[in-house]
Amino acid sequence: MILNDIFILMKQELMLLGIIMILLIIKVGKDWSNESLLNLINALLLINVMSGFMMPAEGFLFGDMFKTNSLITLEKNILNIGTLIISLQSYSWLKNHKHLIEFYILMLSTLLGMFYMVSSGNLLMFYLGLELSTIPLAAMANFDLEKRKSSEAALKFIISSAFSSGLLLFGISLLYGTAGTLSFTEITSHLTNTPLQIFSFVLILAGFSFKISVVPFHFWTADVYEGSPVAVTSYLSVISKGAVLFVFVSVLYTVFKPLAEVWYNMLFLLSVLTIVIGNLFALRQDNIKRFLAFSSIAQVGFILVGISGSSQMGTASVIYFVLIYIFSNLGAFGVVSLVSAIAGKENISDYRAFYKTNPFLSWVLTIALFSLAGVPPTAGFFGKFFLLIAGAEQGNYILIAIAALNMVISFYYYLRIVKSIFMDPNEHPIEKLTIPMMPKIALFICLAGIVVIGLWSSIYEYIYSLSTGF
Amino acid sequence: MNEIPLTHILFVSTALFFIGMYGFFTRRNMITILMSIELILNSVNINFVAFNKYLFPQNLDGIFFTIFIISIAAAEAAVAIAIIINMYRSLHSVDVNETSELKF
Amino acid sequence: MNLNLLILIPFLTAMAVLFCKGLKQVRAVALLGSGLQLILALGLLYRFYDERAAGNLSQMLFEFNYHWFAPLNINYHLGVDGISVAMILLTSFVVISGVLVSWSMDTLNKEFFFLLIFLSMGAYGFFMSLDLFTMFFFLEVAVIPKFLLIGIWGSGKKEYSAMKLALMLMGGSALVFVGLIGLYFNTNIEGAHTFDLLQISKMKIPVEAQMLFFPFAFIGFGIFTALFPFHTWVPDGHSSAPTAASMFLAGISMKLGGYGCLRVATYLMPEAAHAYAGIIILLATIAIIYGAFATLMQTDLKYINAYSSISHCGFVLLGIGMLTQISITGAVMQMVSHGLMTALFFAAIGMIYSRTHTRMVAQLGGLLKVMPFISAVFVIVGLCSLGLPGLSGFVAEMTIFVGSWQNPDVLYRVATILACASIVVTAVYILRATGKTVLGPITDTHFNKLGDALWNEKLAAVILIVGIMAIGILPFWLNDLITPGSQQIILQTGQNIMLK
Amino acid sequence: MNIYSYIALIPLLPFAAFVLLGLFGRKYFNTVSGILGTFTLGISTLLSLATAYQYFFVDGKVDGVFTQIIPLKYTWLQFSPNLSIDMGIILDPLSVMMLVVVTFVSLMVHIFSLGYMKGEERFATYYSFLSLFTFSMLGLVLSSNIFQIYMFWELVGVSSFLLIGFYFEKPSAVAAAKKAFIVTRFADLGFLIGILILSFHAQTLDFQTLIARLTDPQSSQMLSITTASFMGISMLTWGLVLVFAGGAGKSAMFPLHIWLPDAMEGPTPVSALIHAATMVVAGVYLVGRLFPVFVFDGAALIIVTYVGAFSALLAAVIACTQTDIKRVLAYSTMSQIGYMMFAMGVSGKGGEEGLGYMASLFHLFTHAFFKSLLFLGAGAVIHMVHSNDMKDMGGLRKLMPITHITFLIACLAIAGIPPFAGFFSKEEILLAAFHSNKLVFFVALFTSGLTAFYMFRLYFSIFWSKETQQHSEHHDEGPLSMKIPLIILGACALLAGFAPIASLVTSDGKEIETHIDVLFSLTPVLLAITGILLALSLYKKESDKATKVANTFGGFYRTAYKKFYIDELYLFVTQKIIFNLVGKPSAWIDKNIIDGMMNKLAEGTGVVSTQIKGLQSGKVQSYALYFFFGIMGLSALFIYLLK
Amino acid sequence: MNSTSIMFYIIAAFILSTGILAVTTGKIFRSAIWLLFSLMGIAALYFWMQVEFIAAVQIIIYVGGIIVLIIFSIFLTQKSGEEMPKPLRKRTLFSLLAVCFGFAFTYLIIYQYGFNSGEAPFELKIADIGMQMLSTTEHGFILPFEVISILLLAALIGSIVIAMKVKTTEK
Repeated sequence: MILNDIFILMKQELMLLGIIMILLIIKVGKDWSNESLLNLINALLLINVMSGFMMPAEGFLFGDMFKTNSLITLEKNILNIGTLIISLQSYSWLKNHKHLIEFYILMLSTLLGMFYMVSSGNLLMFYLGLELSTIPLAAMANFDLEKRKSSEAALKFIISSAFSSGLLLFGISLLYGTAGTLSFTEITSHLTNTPLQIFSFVLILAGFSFKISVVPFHFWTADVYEGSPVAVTSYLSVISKGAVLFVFVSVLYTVFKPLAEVWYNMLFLLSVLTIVIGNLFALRQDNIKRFLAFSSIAQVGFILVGISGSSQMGTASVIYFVLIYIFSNLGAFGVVSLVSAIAGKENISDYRAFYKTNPFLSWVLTIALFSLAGVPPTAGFFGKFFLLIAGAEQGNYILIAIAALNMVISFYYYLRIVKSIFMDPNEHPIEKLTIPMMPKIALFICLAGIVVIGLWSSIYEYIYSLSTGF
Repeated sequence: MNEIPLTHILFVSTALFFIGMYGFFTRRNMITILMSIELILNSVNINFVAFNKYLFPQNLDGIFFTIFIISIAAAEAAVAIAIIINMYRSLHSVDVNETSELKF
Repeated sequence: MNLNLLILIPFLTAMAVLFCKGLKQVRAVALLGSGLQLILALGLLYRFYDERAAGNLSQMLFEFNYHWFAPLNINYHLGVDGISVAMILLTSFVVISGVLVSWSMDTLNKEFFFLLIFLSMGAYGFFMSLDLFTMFFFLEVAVIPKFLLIGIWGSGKKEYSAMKLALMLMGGSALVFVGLIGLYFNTNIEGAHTFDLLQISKMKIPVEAQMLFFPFAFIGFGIFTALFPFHTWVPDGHSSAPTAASMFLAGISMKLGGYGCLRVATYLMPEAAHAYAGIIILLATIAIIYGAFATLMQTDLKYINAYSSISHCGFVLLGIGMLTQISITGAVMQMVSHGLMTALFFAAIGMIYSRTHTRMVAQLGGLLKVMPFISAVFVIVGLCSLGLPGLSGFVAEMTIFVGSWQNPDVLYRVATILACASIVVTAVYILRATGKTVLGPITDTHFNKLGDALWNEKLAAVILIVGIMAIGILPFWLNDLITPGSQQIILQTGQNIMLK
Repeated sequence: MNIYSYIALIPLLPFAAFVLLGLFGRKYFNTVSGILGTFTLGISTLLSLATAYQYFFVDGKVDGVFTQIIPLKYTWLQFSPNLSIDMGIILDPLSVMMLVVVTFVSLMVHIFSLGYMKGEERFATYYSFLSLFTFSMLGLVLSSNIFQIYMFWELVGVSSFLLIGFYFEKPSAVAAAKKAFIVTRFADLGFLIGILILSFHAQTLDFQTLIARLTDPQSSQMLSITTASFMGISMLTWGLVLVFAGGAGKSAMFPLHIWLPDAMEGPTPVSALIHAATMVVAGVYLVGRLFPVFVFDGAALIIVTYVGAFSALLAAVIACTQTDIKRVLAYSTMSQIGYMMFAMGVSGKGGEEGLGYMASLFHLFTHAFFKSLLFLGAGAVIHMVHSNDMKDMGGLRKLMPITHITFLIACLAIAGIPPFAGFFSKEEILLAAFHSNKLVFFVALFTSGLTAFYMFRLYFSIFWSKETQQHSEHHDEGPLSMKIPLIILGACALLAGFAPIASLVTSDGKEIETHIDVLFSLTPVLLAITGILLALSLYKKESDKATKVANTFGGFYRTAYKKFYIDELYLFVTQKIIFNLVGKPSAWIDKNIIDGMMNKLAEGTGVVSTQIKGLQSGKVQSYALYFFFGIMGLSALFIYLLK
Repeated sequence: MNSTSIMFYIIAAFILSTGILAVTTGKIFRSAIWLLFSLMGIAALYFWMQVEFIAAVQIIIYVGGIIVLIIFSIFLTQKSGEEMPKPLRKRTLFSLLAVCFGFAFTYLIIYQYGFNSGEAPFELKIADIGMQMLSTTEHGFILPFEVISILLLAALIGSIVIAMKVKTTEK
């Protein structure tokens, strides 16, 4: 009976495990060419995505270690889709990579970690999921083995995340000491506004904040994003962040509900800081990955605004925004990854006059940036709008005003890139790139996502119907 | 045994935690930074065990958490050391201050 | 009449442009599309009168309501009253002449026309929206294309101008956004909030909330319509933009702001509008006078028109701030009039520039001799700008003046007098520009070789002149169109200072 | 609709001509466009004569009083239920008289131009502008609505602009056109505000209603406008004075007269039409139109009186010193209009009291003929001599006999020598002034002497002075088309004084008795003759007597020659004060302060961004430290501070 | 104060002093050894708390595994006995301040919380640990156990890939 449950409730995790096993077997077995491997893997990932939508179920497993419901399933599906897109986009980079299989094994195990984290019903599983989704990522960050920057990024990542997980653990241990349990549902009833619990909450919040790069816990982000291979950067910035955000929302809204007043104010403070600092740093970046890192920090600030709304709309808007953010950011990263892999250029100044040589890629990048900036009719507009509406629900219009004005700064730097692409002259523009099939598919998926998710309201309504409020 | 208050044990763990933190902040050698992290994790372990033993003896949550932390520490150390070694190959140094090519 | 067509046609045209090959196809499609828009807009006018004549007195006609984002009560809600119809007409006139003026756009023509038409879609949508969300959506749709239009096809310090324009307008829309959100959360329909304009207008927004959010909404929209001191995007933006973009910018996009100030800020927050009227009028008067004097000092034709736009748009704000039915009618008329006029002005400047390759007044001279048509257009538009009877500017300005005078407050009177005084300054700078550029001796011998307007340019100018004259000579149709709308707004504000 | 509906055609025919000639004339029928324009205007003239006959002698009078008839009225712009601009036609003695004057003089000018402008490349354009002007002027005089009059007022201004600047390649012409437009525009500002004031209180824009309401001391409107005051002056006065300011601008009254002399840059027939006979008297017409209201407000009338009288004197003095013949004529125009103005000012309402009103319009009527004749004559002279300066002229009487004779008639008329037209009208004016304001009367008397002097100075300088004439090659006076108008107008200048204006155009529509008081009229006539004799002695022969006389006046002469430095004053105010103290600072503030603020804001953000880049030092331990600070800060804040 | 409490304070002093030495010693090898002592002290603490299983795990994994790993890596990257670069003075100062403040703050909060010891006796049987480890019911830890195995697998693969580079670079 339990086995049956496991198969039904854990099907997404089991799918991933299966793929990891297949890859292991292939690795141990005979050599495949990279192309065929990539085809196989992408096919498997596609199956994985599709299977995620089948047979939705709801329930707990192993006590409170694992829970699932339609919202969690949806979140996992979102992550699955993102992973598939990243995998498609990384085609050019992975095609010549010697450790292709290992890369996928690591990536899928981090994804698995995220799934467990999203499904976790207690702090232990949450912590393990978090670590499972972090430690292999550090290794992945080093996958440009020849590049010093890559290992520097990996080093910074592992050291910072070890530090942050140390603090997180300390917080968890204190929470355990005051509540006597690791189970989310039981912790809630033990929470009072004692200083120690607030302190432990801050530590846990810092752990989350680290992963989603909230200022001042964000410093690793830019360095790691810049040094890592583009595939890893995009994975870090959308999938890893998205997963933690999902957990963050549900943990805040359910587990730490008694501390709502405290964390509401904290989120206010942090979101303002995050938006402002993210924007200010993004203003003057030249490396496009580093730039996207800071822009994604600012985006997280907006998400925090949405979270601070602490309502059903808050949850829905955050999930919705993450979905949009995945498509928009991956649209941008898709182009960046192609240019990086084929032309080896990663600076914004290299993108000058990009439109002359690569109109299609330019449009994709532009639309993706517009979506990130929140320009209609792209989905980003809807995402941001709803986040801010959710944030305003508490009546904190100062926060909304600050956020809205910061959107203007963010426009500046997004438009700066658009300006480079379209307007600046360049003697040596990036040459005309031939886009392989898979990245092309990925770009089209992103474009479709950017356009459709916003305008087609059913998606939001579906997410909303699954979300729970405060 | 009961005459040792729990807070004394927590004093040890907290102190150890901050000692580790101090090491983390000041050490310039990557490996010693790693060592500091081990100290931090150990202090957490002490916490878990102490809490479990003295406050919530019904379940073994704390004990298990400790076990898992220890294993994760191992995994983390393994990956970190691999990265450090890789880093060392290109940098020929394990001074963390020299790994600041990525900045601003 | 399905209002969706007015969004669909531009959209389809824009898409079709993307799939065209070569300038000839592109512009043919663009012209076809914009022609269709014009026909639709005229048809809308006809149908509107028809409905009204048939006794349909509902506030908005041809409503279309689709439940868009149900959880947030966001609707895709379209509908028009006279004011919207007037603005739609304006848009369609400017669009088709903008397309015609860009007839021989040689670089990246596909993208150019795509953006132009896309922008027009935003404008149409904005003017028809009856849901604040939809409105905001279309407002922003209309912003970003301008950035690209100026940045790519512009001249001078185009990147700077494009960026400045985009940022300031985005800043404006950010303020608008805060205002909208504030409105939204102060509505209450059985516990839910709404963005629906008509529903909000029927309920009472708490006065404190109005006082808080009115400035956001008004300044936000005000930035679009060059509210002092947030007007600085206007000169740079207009002067750097390519001709058609300048036309769109001044002709359509500045009107988005005025329309928003009226429809959103004033209509939905009437008490606050009354409370802030003094400040609005102060700023508007400063804009009028100061814009006019600043224009005096300009040496570049586009800057002249840009600064004069600041001054002229000040009239719009003045009319709104005065809060009398006549002045609001006048404000809307001024929007339409200024839209047509400034578009024509930019078209004329563009034509001159494309031939002489200079826009500096000092370098031009005696163009009447070599290009009589363009010069005549230039003179006509100049005269319209300084408010010659028979052209639209006169009608609009006079309506505003008469309306403003109905507000018996002495300070408002002073503002009105100052505003009236600006027409003298307007005369000065217009005549300076005209006198130097069109009249006088020819300053450069190579001007003698230049040709007059081509058929497309002529057609573009004629279309706009027809619009200007249709208002200037026969203003009653426009007046009848707008008045019920402005009446509605005044009724909303509760204090009808209209003469009994 | 009634029998007067056809009156709409009178202005619309020239309008049609304007459109036709303006759009197609130059391309398709440049040479015949003059004929076309003249022909359409001829029809208009006939129609207006018919109207005059119909109105004055058939059915204008009801119970012995001329009534206002509004044959046509269409709502043009409905501001509010009771405030609307209507396009209508008003028929009363004033407008009918003006109708005749305008069409007639315009027709003469049209005919004259056929010859004068022959060969001009933009012949059709010229005629289309003339037609536009005629249309506007006719619209102006027929307006039944105060806003309508304002509209045509502006149109008249712009057509004047177009015509003055007709020779657009001449910078001076363009400058003059600009000046004329801007100065009158400035005056129109007053007019506009006046309209706003009057219409606000009267709650109507319609002349009939407005006058009815504002002349009824019991009406609530009257009450509201007289009780409301600004700076201690009642709104009625404000409104009227401001309206008069508009009129003063168009009529070149001091201090808004500076545009008129410069406006002589336009083709001479244009000067004859616009700047002598029609447009410049619009101010008088306007005061006449609102006269019933003016009468109710003494203060406004006093201003009208003194402005008129002063302008008359000032212009006469300046005219004595000018050498450009057209400028002399321009100043004389100004002077004569000053007469009309103060005549209005000294008038009362009804009966004998209303003599000034009648006299003013009488003078308007006669002045139109002799002044346009003078201009056309001057035009003929200029046509021949190709110069405006009287120093280049002299002894032309033999070469151009017709011109000479007609010019002499006109000069006698303006000097007020009986039985020429000017005598009668001027006489009435002096009489009216004598009865109500002695100061003005003496000013007027003195001015009339001056008038005779400078006119004959002009006459002698042109036609006598030097006996030999060498610089003209063609000895032809010009084509027939130029001679005919001169002759016709000469006849009019001779006979117009006998027109029964007194019985037709009066302030209350009732006939008033006029009689020539020989004793009274002796003084001005003698004065005029003195002036003529003085001119004769100084200018009949070429001599340096005139310069000697001028030298005795010394500084005063120079000041008068420099037009009392009023132009320079204006230039100073506009260029130095407005441009330098308002315009330039505005532009500077805009560029540096307001725009600078925006730029600084952006720059500041950039600077902050650079300043804080050190946070992201690339050192992972610093990051951890910040991390730790963050935690500590947050916990300290929320545990202790925000409790 | 009885012998167990004295024992505790001795262990505590040992842990902390070796810990401080581990993070301050100038020579890296010594630092590792001090860390080793500290970890062993912690193991002793576990023994003192009568959680022998954890003590054993501590010794096996930390002392037997991680420290060895660290020492290997020290040998790979450094000559033993070599002085490490001195920490930056400014950073030291700040860190010291931060850490002292942090410690005071944290401990104050912990102290103020006033933990009370539970009543139920605590008995740790290794069999229980084994049972729970593989139990699928409430308080069963089989899922974390599986997850950690994947984590270790992934860490292993990751480390290998990164460390395997030797060949390629030396070619």
